[in-house]
Amino acid sequence: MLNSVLFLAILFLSLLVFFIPGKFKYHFTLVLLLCGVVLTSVWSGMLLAGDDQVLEIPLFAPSAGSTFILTIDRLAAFFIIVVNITVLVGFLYARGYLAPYLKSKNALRFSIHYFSYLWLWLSMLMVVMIRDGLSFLIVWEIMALSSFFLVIFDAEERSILKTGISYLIQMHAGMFFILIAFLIVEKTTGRMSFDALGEYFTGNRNLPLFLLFFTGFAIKAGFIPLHTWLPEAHPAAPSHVSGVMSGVMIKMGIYGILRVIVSMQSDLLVTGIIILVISLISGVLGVMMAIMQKDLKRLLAYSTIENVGIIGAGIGLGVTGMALDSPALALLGFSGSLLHVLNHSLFKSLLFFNAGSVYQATHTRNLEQMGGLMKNMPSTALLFLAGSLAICGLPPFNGFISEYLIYMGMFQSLSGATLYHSIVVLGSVVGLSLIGGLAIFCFTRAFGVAFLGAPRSDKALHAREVSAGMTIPQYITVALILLIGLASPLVVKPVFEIVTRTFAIDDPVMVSGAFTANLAQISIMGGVFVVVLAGLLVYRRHHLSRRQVDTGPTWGCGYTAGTARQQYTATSFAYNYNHIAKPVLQTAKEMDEIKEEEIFPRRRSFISHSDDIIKKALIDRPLDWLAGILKRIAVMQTGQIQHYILYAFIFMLLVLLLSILKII
Amino acid sequence: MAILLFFVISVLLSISAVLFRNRTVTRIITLAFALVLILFTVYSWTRLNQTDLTYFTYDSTGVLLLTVLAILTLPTVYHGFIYTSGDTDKRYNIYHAGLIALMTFMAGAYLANTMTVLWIFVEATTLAVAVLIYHDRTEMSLEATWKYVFICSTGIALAYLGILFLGFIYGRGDAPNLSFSSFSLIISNASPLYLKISFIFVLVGFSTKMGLFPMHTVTIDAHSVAPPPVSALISTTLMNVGFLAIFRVYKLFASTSVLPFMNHVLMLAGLLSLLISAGYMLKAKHLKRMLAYSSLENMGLVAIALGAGGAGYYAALLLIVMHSFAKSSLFYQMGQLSRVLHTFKLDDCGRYMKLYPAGAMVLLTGMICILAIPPSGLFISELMIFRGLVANGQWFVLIASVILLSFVIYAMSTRIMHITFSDPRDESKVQQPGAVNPVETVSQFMLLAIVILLCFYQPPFLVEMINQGIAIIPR
Amino acid sequence: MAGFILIVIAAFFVPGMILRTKSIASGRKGPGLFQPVKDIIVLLKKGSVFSTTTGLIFQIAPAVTLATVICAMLLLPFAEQKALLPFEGDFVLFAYLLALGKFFTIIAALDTGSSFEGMGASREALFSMLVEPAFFILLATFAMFTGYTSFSVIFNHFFVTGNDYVMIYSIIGVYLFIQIAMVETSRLPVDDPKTHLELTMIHEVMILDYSGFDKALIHIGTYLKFALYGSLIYNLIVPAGWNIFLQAGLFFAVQGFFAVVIGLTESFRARNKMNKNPKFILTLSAIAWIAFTVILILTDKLA
Amino acid sequence: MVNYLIVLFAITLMYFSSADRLITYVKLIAMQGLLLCGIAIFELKEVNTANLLFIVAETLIFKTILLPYLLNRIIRRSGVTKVHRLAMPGFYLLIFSIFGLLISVILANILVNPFINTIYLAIALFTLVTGLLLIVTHKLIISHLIGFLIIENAVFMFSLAAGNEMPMLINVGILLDIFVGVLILGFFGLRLKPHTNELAMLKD
Repeated sequence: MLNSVLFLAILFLSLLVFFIPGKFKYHFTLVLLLCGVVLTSVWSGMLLAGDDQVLEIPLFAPSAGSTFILTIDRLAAFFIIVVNITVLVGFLYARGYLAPYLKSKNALRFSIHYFSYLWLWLSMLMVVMIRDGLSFLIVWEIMALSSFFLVIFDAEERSILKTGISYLIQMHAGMFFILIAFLIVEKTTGRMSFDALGEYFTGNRNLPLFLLFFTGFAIKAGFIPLHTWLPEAHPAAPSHVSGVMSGVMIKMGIYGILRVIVSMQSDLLVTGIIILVISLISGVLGVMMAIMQKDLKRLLAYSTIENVGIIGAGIGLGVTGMALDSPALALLGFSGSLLHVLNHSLFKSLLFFNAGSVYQATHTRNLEQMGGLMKNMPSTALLFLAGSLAICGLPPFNGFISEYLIYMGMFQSLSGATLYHSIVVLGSVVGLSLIGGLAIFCFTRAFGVAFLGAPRSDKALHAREVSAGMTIPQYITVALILLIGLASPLVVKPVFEIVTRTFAIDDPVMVSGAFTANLAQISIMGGVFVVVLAGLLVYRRHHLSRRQVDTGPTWGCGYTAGTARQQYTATSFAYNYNHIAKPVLQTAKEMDEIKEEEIFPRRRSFISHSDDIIKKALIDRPLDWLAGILKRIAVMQTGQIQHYILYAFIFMLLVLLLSILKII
Repeated sequence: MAILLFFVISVLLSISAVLFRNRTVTRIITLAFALVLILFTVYSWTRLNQTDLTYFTYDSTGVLLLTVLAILTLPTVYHGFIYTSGDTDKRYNIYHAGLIALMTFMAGAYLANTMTVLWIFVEATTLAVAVLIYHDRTEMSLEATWKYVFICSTGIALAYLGILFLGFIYGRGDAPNLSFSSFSLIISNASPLYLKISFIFVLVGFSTKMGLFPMHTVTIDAHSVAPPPVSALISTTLMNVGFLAIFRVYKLFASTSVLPFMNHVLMLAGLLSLLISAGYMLKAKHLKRMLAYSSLENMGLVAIALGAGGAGYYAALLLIVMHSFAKSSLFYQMGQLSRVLHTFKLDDCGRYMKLYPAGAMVLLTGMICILAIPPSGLFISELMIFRGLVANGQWFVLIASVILLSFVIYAMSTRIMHITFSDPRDESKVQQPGAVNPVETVSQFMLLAIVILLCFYQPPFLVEMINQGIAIIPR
Repeated sequence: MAGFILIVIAAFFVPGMILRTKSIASGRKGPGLFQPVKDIIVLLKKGSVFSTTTGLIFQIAPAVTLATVICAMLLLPFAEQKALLPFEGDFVLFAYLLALGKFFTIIAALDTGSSFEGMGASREALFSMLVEPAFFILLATFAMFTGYTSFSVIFNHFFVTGNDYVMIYSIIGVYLFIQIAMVETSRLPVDDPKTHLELTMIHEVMILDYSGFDKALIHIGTYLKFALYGSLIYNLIVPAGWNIFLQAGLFFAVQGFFAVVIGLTESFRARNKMNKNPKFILTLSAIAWIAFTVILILTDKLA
Repeated sequence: MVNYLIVLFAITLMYFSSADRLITYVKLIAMQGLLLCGIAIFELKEVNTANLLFIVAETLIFKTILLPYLLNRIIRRSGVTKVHRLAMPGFYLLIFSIFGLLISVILANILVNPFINTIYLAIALFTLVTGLLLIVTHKLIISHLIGFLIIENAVFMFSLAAGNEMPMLINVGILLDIFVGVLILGFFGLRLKPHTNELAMLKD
């Protein structure tokens, strides 16, 4: 009772944001956010610690006929925690990030922004807590809507507005898939709820309905080829927002997929394979496109797609494991993906915040104009480095742990696997390892070009370190990242617990136990690594202190007049790669050739940008086509009365005709 | 008897509004009428399902729509006062006389329990609204008025034919004056062919009023020139009149074998309406016309809802009610917008968020509501429509409408967002923005609040009323 | 423990042997066996010069790289003796540790802001990305073949699977390991440490700006890597469970053999054209895939 | 006797399609009014006299005298005599109306029903079709107005077709004349220019 009252209080208090005087809006929102975070975290903490399956909190008295009942199970609890962490950190970061806008935008804009932020968070919480279909769809849409208003914070720019709207439309389209899937469930079972899924799945074929749900959720999660909104929306949004969106909002799609899988009964193998294949494609293509990007945030957006691919691969393996009832595979696959959900929410939000800081310092997102930022903004650079190491899954950071679990799922299931099974698994091994390699390529490029070397433009040259208010939240995130990386068993044990409880895997204690042991070993290794490294560095310092150390220009192979423009650029770094990747990626070049009769060629410009083929083929072309048709249809309002009468005439004739033809 | 009293009083008020050449008097008269109407509505709630004056029945659907009208009365009057404040006394009085007449006739149309009486009232509303559309006395308004009256009269003639056929189906000459309830007793042994023809004529005829394809064209024009408060009425309560006429006939025939036929025709009309509205929204250049097309789209949805059957019936009535609130508040907002920006041309509008924040909020919220994006109540009815379609396996209609709706959402949100946030496309035409008091938006916010509230919680009495209205329709 | 020590010892002479083989093959007398070690000592004595463009990353990179290699060594077993930190799936960690090292080498090269080093970095990144799958397929195949996922256990059970065709597989494995080792330690045919034109270098050009202590660290790391791969190869060839001293002897024999092979390849083979390299490296993955199918046959799954 | 009148009525309709002078239209309208009046007298013997008188008076005064007179005024004022602005050659209009007759006869045949007089029905349908055709094929507002008048006559015919059974309906149908009144007044009150089709500003 108290719980629901408190939650409702937060829901309604959020409206006050509009009426709080300008300079207290932020604090008010922060307080509200904190209260909510504490409340919900306590709920999920209680559940995870306790032994009961679910915690039910009806928002209104049932007599009111309302279906808003918060049902927290272990899965939900996990996601609640993930959401809370990132949202809170993101809002702490927002203070500094929004500071420059305080002058240019009126108070209402900020009210809208904070309000939407609160509601994005609340709706995400409710998405994971609500089981009833109708209520779920409502909060699901509220989530899309609020994030839309967050994305268009800078709405004065038409391009941003355009992006935001196309984002909204795609979210809405995705919602329709889920809606229809629910309605089909209701048609057979009479109930429109996640709880009714099991009943439906026992009776009917599972795959078609699952695919409906999957499509709907995959649009949110950003699986290729449904990712098209993602690389547009993330760069457009303010950085704390893109951090939250990419960190946790897309995970709601993952949540939905898991929620559906929980109650699936048959068709598991084929489902698993489908998910696996789509995920690997997303992973590889996502990172391949990421490498080609010059816009830092767009690069991060594509790498989000890659990570969603990894998460999906974990899920796919888990489902396959359920199908082949090999508990090891199921457990490790699901745990790996869940853990990666957490990890990605941490380091991706970190990276986006970081990109925001860079943007604030340099007023550009274009890698080619950065360079040498580490000199002026060292802590930002270090944070970005940490983030990229983590996202590449390198030890001793957290990314490694989740990828390790997924790998192990594959390897464990290999021994004594059937032919097809082993082929699938090995295929995914190849995919994962390729993703790993590409990720390293991508982030060495990003970090190296942005932060290292010599400044490539004045913007970069005059960049200044951002305020502590913006770096401290990032340090918090890094601390969490390292915690998971170095003390993985602490985190993985509960995750195992969640997975075994949620997916009713008859807990192979040997597996989970053994793996906590392995992870302990990894932690030790991490410790060793840190110690060795520290030792080396200390000795080095000591050593150099006794030798003469002098500085000079970079070795130019005899050429002494080197300038910053001669450095390897982001484009040239990916040049060879681009050659290999041509078939899948497409880099458009805009240049005009020098004519023959041109004796003194004038100044020329050369622009190259990589376009998303899938987006072109799947969204742009069909939509233009359809819109064209619709516009051509809309020519009836001629202003001539006789035509207006004619329509009625024709309509009647049409009906006559159809009824004669027995069509209606 | 009460209804007779109501009519007499209203007509007297309306006449006196013309006679007295004094603004304040007119104002008082109008407010008095609003009071009378609201009192009458309350009274009608007390006498549910009872017949009055033999030709009128306080049946649930009628009373529901009457209530909607009553709720919209005060805002309409309020915004009317503001809008007409600049006019000469003559026009001022004529405007309000027309307004009173229009509302009275609409009330009559809602409660009429006989086809012919309903028809007469519909005719009357056309005349009343013509006066209001012509209020601005411009070339445009002249044209719009002429077209409106002409097409409506044609439509009404057609509808009358439909009623005649209703008469033919059964020898009794007084068939059409039988109340719907008693008619439903003899409907069963009617020849389907006649029923079909009659339905077609009624549908096409009243589609002028309901703003549904094929005769939607003139309402669009009327919207674009009428004073904003009047447009609000045209696209909500007046459309409800048309809907009610069609709905009553539909309900009457539903028990016979022509039900599938009617469903198909309705779905056809609905889909075509969606198609056209989507197409026009993609090329809309005029804000009020765009809103008019959005009404067309919603009426199309209503038609589809009726056609879908099952949960669709409930959805249709719910949609009608909530659309009335959302759309009217948007149209009221148009009044302030025109005073701030001095234009409805989309290219010249912009920066509304800066110039008039409160209005911009109305615009945004209203947009969300009208586009049936949660937390808008329209989403519920949309979902129920889909439920009905899925239940009857109408996959084609389902997919088509989903696609078209997405286009509508795209077109409308793009335009409204640009008005709200970005700068006008050609700064040259921009005039000095006027100042408007934010308080004027309060009523609009209230209406929108109702819509949003209905998304989370539909009060039992509403559900009860709607269910009574659709009780006799076979599922 | 033994494995660790042996690797360190081997690291002392393996690079020397390579040099020696090359010089002999090209008819020169060549430097002594321990010349590389002496070079390192010289480097350690020297002071250092740092480019003004560079920063923290450039300075810590060599240490990080070396640290990763050292940690990787802890994962390798010798004979029945388990590694120091054995656990299921340690080879995943192995691969990722080396990747971590590479990550830092690359960004360190970018830190200098020199076009040459950038070029080298780009190539290095590309090639190491392409070589990853080969390694993983190979080890996945081991895992499937033996049913274990830890170096120590895999190699102990490699020959006791009681499968007659084991030799075929171990040969393919050895071949692949040698090739991977060549790529990872940037030798021919992918890269040529002795080329004198920056434009054709990969690894060498990345460390152009290093001097003194840091350069020494880098060299140590490279040498250890040789020994690392050598011991991997050794574990593939020699069944566990023989006499320990015999094992030790064989170990050095194998390391020597490995060194000689590298030396000979480098003397008698031209390096690839730079844009041929990706294809070449991808071929390794292809071969690894073949190995996988072979295993499918051997374990009678492809019936 | 009645049938002759009806046939005459049908002929006037045909004439509509072929005529191209507005004044002719007006005459035809008057003619139709007269005919309807006659038909009403013959048809509605049984209904009570008061009602009959009302109907007759209405048709005679309103349809036959008043409307034509007003139309005449309008045409005079605008000085347009010929229907130049056809959306399509009158020739086709004629063909269409022939088909219209055909179809309406067939429809009437389908709709045959003990309670209504088939001939009336056929002609009524034909009238309706002609009216719609006139509106659809002409561009002048005044022609639209005349088209509407024809439709209205069609309605009247329909109500007659139901015969004595429902005088009530006839009375109601007469209400349509109010609209005609309004439309006509539109010309004077709103100063519409009947010879133009310039009323096409409101369009997308």
